[in-house]
Amino acid sequence: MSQSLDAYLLLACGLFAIGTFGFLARRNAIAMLMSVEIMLNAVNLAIVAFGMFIPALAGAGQVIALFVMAVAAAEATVGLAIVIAIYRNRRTPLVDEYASMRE
Amino acid sequence: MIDVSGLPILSLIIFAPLVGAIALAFVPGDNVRLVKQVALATTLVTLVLSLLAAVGFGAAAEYVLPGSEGSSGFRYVETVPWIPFFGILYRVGMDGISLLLVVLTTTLTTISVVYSFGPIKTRVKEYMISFLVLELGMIGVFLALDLFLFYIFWEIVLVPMYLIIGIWGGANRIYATIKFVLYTLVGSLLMLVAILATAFTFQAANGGDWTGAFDLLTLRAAGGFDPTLQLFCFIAFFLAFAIKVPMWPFHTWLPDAHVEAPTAGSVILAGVLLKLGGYGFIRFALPLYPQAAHDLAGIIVVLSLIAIIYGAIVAIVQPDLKKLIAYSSVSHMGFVTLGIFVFQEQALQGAVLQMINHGIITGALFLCVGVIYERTHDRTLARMGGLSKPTPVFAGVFGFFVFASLGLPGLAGFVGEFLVFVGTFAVSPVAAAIAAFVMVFAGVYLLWMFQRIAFGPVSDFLKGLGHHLTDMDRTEVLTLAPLFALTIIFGLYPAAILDLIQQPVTDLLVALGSAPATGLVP
Amino acid sequence: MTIQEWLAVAPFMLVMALGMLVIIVDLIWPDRPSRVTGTALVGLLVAGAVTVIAGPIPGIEGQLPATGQSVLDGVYVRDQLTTFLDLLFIVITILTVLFAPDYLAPRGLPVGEFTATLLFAISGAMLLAGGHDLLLLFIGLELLVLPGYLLAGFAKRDGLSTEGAIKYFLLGSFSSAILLFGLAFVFGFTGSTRIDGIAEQLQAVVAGSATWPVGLLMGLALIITGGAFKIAAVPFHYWTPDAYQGSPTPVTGYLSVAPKIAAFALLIRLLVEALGPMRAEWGVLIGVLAAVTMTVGNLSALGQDNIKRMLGYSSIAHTGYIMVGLAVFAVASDPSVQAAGIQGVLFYSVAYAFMNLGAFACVSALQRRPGVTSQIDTFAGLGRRAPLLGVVMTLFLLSLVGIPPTAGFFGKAVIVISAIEGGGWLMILAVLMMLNAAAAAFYYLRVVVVMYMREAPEGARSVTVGTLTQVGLVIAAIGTIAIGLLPAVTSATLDWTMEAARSLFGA
Amino acid sequence: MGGMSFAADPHAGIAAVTQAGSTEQLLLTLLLVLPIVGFTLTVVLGRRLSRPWIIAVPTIIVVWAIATYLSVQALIGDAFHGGAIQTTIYEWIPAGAFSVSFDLFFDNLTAVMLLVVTTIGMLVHVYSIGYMAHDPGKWRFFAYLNLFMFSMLLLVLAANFLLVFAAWELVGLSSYLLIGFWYHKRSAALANKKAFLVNRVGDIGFALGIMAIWTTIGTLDFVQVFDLLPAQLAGGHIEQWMMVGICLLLFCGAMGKSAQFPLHVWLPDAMEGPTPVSALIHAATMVNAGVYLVARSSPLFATAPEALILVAAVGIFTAIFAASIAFTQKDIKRVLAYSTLSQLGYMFAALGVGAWTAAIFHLATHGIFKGLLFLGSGSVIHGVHEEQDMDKMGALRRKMPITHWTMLIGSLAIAGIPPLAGFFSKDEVLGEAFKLGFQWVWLIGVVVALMTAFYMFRLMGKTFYGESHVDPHVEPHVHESPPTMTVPLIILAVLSVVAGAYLGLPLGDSTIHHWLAPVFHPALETMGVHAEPYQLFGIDGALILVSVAVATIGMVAAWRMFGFFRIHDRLDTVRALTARVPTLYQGSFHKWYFDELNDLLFVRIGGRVADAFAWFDVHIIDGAVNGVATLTRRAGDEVRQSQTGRVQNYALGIAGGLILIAVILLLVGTR
Repeated sequence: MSQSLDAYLLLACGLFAIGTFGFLARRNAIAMLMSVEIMLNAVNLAIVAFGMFIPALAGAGQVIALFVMAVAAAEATVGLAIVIAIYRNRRTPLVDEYASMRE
Repeated sequence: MIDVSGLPILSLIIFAPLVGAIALAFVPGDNVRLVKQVALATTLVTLVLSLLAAVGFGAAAEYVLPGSEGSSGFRYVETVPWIPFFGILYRVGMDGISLLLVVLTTTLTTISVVYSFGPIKTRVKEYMISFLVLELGMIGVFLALDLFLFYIFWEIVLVPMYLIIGIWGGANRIYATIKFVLYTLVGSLLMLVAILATAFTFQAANGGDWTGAFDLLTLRAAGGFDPTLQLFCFIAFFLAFAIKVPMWPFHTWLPDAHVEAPTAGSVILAGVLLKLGGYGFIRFALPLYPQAAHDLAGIIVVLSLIAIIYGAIVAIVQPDLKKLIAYSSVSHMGFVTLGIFVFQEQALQGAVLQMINHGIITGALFLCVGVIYERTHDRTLARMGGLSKPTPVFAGVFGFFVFASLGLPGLAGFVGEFLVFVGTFAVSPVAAAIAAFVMVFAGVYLLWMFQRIAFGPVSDFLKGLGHHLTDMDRTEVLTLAPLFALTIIFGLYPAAILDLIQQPVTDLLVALGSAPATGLVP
Repeated sequence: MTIQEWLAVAPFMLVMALGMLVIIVDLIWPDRPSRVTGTALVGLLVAGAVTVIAGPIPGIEGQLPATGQSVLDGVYVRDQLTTFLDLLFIVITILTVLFAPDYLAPRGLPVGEFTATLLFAISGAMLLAGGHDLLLLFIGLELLVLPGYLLAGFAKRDGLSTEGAIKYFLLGSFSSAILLFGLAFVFGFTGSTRIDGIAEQLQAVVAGSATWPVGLLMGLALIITGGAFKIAAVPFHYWTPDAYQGSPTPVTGYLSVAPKIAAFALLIRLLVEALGPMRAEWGVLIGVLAAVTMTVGNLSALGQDNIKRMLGYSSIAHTGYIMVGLAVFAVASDPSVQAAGIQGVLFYSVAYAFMNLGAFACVSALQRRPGVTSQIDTFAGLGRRAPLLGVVMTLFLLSLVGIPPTAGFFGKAVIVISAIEGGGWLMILAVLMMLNAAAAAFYYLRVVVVMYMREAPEGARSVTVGTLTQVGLVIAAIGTIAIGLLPAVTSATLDWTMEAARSLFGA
Repeated sequence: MGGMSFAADPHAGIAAVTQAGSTEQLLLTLLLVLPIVGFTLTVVLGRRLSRPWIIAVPTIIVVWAIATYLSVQALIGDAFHGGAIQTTIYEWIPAGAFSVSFDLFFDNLTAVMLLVVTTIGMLVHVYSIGYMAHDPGKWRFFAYLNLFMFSMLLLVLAANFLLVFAAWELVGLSSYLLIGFWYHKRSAALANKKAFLVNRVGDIGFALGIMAIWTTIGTLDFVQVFDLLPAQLAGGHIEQWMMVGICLLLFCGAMGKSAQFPLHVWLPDAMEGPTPVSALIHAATMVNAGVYLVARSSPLFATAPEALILVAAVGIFTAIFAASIAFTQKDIKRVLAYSTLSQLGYMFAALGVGAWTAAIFHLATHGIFKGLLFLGSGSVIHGVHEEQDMDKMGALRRKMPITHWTMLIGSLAIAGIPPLAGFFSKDEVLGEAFKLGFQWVWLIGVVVALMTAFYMFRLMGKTFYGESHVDPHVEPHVHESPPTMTVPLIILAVLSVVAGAYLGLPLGDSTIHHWLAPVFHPALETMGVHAEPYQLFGIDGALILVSVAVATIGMVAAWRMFGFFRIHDRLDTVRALTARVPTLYQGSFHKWYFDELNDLLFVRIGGRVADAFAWFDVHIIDGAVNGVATLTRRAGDEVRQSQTGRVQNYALGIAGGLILIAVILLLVGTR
């Protein structure tokens, strides 16, 4: 079981689903950002798994994973900056209170 | 006689207003006098150019489409490739029908501009620019021989009219103008789809070559589109034109637009804009999709009959002068569509005649309403009465146009209407009999209107105006005089029009496969 | 690397370097924002010139072959499409750079940072335009959107700006993750990261008439979702009105144009080029999405009183129109018709860039004085208060309606004609598009109504438009008119977009 | 045909049409040009003229002279050999196969009509100088009169149906303008509208008839139509029912213009116009246009006997119906108006039975004596200061002797007392009806003759005899009218005396028969009517005796009731009599409630219907349009509600969309 690609993919899907669920369920901006990180890690897991099981992709998978980590870090930086900015304005990290623009 | 054959006369007619509009843009807006002069000069130049085209029309050579046999029936044709990618041409040309409508347009625009000198007091410059752009669009529609070009002019007309009603209109102008634009757009955008579909069909049949795909003459010569395509395209064209005419039940924008538009706007709206629809049928929808036209003619004839009778009946109970005339337009324009869709020579000639004459007469009626409105700032019939006494000249002129609208023989309205009747009777006596009842209904609303305005004791409301209730001033007489003269001339000598439209009408009937009906006596 | 290869990557590298240069200039002369703007404009013009010199552009003898130039083992490609999009992005940036200072300076927002961020973002867009590798596309995308989040929240003391930014950011990164997951699936199931490699693999599947692996379909679904978010297609559009309303107005203008067009470029590279063989699967989906998107966008805009939100909804509707072109590609079987669909996408993008940027620039010009709201009522009497601004705004609005002879009209015409060429249910899409356009006229014309048919409120101050904004408005207006009115420009644009579209098919 | 004999001239009839010579052409054209020029000049200059009639009246005198010259040439000088002349002015409507020329046509029927129209027209013009002397708007009056003369002359000169229709409408316009001459009176404004509209109802038929003629026969030219018709009928190109239809449609037009039941309602109201107008237009000329039309179309009607029966029935019914109303009216002009209706009914009855000549004969004599009566009544009204109610008159014969005597002659003439004009023509109508087999027409006609004599002498009695009921304030000022008014009266009175004898003698072979024989010959041929010898001491004599007898009875009865040559009238007797038949009296007095019926049908119910249409337009059609707009906006507002401002909801949208897309793709892609 542990030797099959499908297992890793299922795990990645599960992680991704958890991340998605976290994103949908949490109200705290930081927690949502963390959920997105989980999703990105799920993707990374899948990419690395592909690299492991498909010989042609061995190198590419690992490189891509590294890039994704870098992007995730950049994303977190930008995100935290924005969160801080809005926290200064609104004094709350709860996103469902950021609803002054709506119909 | 000036020879115009060497000039790109049609382009001059089309773009003269544009030049004027651009020039106006550089005139300081507070120099109202100069603004008026430039606007008037532009419309006059355009009028003169169109008259030159008319004078030289007989002598001008008819255009022969390369690779086809026989004349196209159009003169002064100018062709410039425009968007080669889709084979779109700048092609303009003139036949008898478009000649008449162009001259009608230039005449009415000039009159409208002159008339507007008094009533329009705010943003005169923008107003005049709008009018000139409007003129450009209208003339373009009547002269374009390329479907794409036609569509562009068709839409250009929309914008200035939108502004004219919306900026210089009455109290409820915004509702009216948006309704006007949206209604028209629904039809015209679908027409665009049909135009593109037609062109593409031609292109596909032509091995992917777009050359001539939008060219009316080429398409007409190629002919024979697939019946399904014809049906859908015709319906799209029909919607666009039926809304413009307007045919029942697409007419409800018209009363609103008329009521809110400034007088000159109403004149152009009734005088020219409504004709765009009828013209579109004759020039584009019928020659391109004859099969579909035949298939749907029955329904359209019924709709026309409804429009004729229904418009007249609804007009009877309108309390507002402009609304009343608007509904009368619905009724009168019903004759145009009826005449077109019985596919009969006399009826078709009558329809064209009716377009011209309705333009003149209804334009004049709206000018008359403007005369009243300028003095009373009211159009409610119930408040009028007895104007014959304080303003006899006005009452006389108004009465003249009322009877012209009523179809009095000897005046312009009669011949067109009667030809439509005769032609319809030859095809369907029942339809003619139904339509004939409008003779009474039209009498009811027109005479009622005239009685309310001109006869009886002077109403208290009008008495209250005191010395403001003056008879027509010189400008007003000047604007109505040409229409007065044309009403008599076209009434007594309709041959002036009929001779011009004989050829196009015959061509159209041949294209439709309905040979001109001949009486038993040659 | 050969000279040609350097030339191929030069444009986006130049822009990226320009971003850094701007930072340096800003450091040296922190209180002279005009130098920053000047540097950026000059640099962008240079980048544009280099792009033109590099080619390939139809009708202009460039340094690169007309069939395109692959760089770095095919990771990046400079073909007609790349060049076309690069130039479009540069024009968009120039306009944004012109519009921004008049809005930012009165509010005390730093022009230098703004310009640098913008340039970095646009370099991402340019990377997307030529990206021929999944990873590069993803990097480009992130390079595009990350600065975008910052720009959206640029007025960091403004509650609305930051609120829009965080919504945009959270949802954006959520969708990026989704897209990335899709890319991973495609990568895994085709065994390649190269666009052409993937296409070859899939072509083989089609030829073998085997069924698609579930993972590939999952990947497709994820990619469509991620892409649809970036172009703001319904139901992934929710962020748009809020982010548009909150952002500083010049940023809104930028956001409504550049990321959207770049995302379409991404979709062209991914869906059309890479997953083209699967178009039978995604075609109908895109078509339905297009129909829903344009309808929902227009319906939502009808009753909207905030002009930035209104234009936001309208941009959703325009997304729907552009998607029709993609659907045409997917449904048609004749390559020339497929090219016509892509041509529609590109042509509409150009028209949309000019008219939408112009419209937002008018709003921005009106809001030069801080405190002016985005309510449509603020336009009351504008036709009098600022006649020229009124006229150009009317022009942009008419173009957005699609009234000839404007760019917007031709954009619609080109897409409709491609839909007609596609035939079948695409005809229904064309008709629906036209009905939508008619309904849309209502809300665009409402602005005209307010500008010309309502009197200005008591005490309304006159509007002065800054020089840079004026220049930008003139450029946008000329673009909007020229594409519609001048035959040469219309034809050239048609030819160019067609060539760019054909370059995808190796023609 | 009562003993009439005319040589069956092979050249007689429609076939003998020649192009008019240049003199005739000029004269015919002048007949039209002069009045229209007079109209135009009076309109333009009239307000500034001190004597506004200075253009209009001389113009018409010249027209009268020309018309008389031409007619005398044709009728007495036999210049055109009983045939017709035709001349083309220009081509009016050249619409392909539908080509209508502005052609003028002149035959003996035209000549008779011209004589009637121009003579009475000229006299009325002269009379109006006096009658309108004090009206501030008299320039309009004379302008309109000229316009009317133009239209009426065009009507009788027109050579094709469409031109007749054009003139038909133009006389309607003139009538409209003249009825509404005193436009500030609301009643006048209503009356002219009513007149025009009721006429238009008939015109629908006329117009459709013209269309039918063109579509079946292929031309509208009289001569060509009459020429082609027999062959086409015989050849089966035209079915007989079509002819019935065409004739009925044309008759509709005639009914409108000549105010035949049920389109009679406008004529009494038309009395709102100045009295000279009533005399000229609504008694002597325009209302005869319907009779003229049917007579002119005799070759058509001859092929449709079914239509002719209807013509006769409508005519004779109108005759008795109108007479019954004339019994009780109080307004002097209304009595005359109903009398006109009744006499027009006679003419149609004559046409219907095929007595074409008799109809025209009666048209001519009726024109003269009814013109006289109206002008006389105008003189009376003028004399008693614009009072029209006969209850406020009486004993005027001494104060207005000329008016009295001339009106007495007119009354005797209309009553049919020999040897005045009415006797000859009415006798011919009744006699022909009886002899052509329409005994029922004759019987009703005789009753009408009785009634006519009665109500005319009731009118005379109430106006000129008995006690004076004139307003005491007015009484001292009652005077005879000026010579411009009395001279036309005298001339008409003389004509009323001699015209009948001149035209109607010798009995059975009269002048008018000679004149009109060529015109009606083809119709009679078609109908198969042949002349029988006149039996003065047989059937014809008996019929004369009957009609003279009934006329005398009616006259004497009125005479006794309304106090001729007595000081005291017997109004008590009259009241007692009417009280015995209240229903009949009220019915007659209220014109058998036709105005009320029309008001109900067309004003109340019709108004409601129109209101309903307008409601439908606003609420259903426009409501649908606005409804679509509102619905769209509502939908937009609903759609926008999903924009909650909450990130979670937005994310849910994305996730939901993703799942939907994934499911669809998996379902579609793996099938």
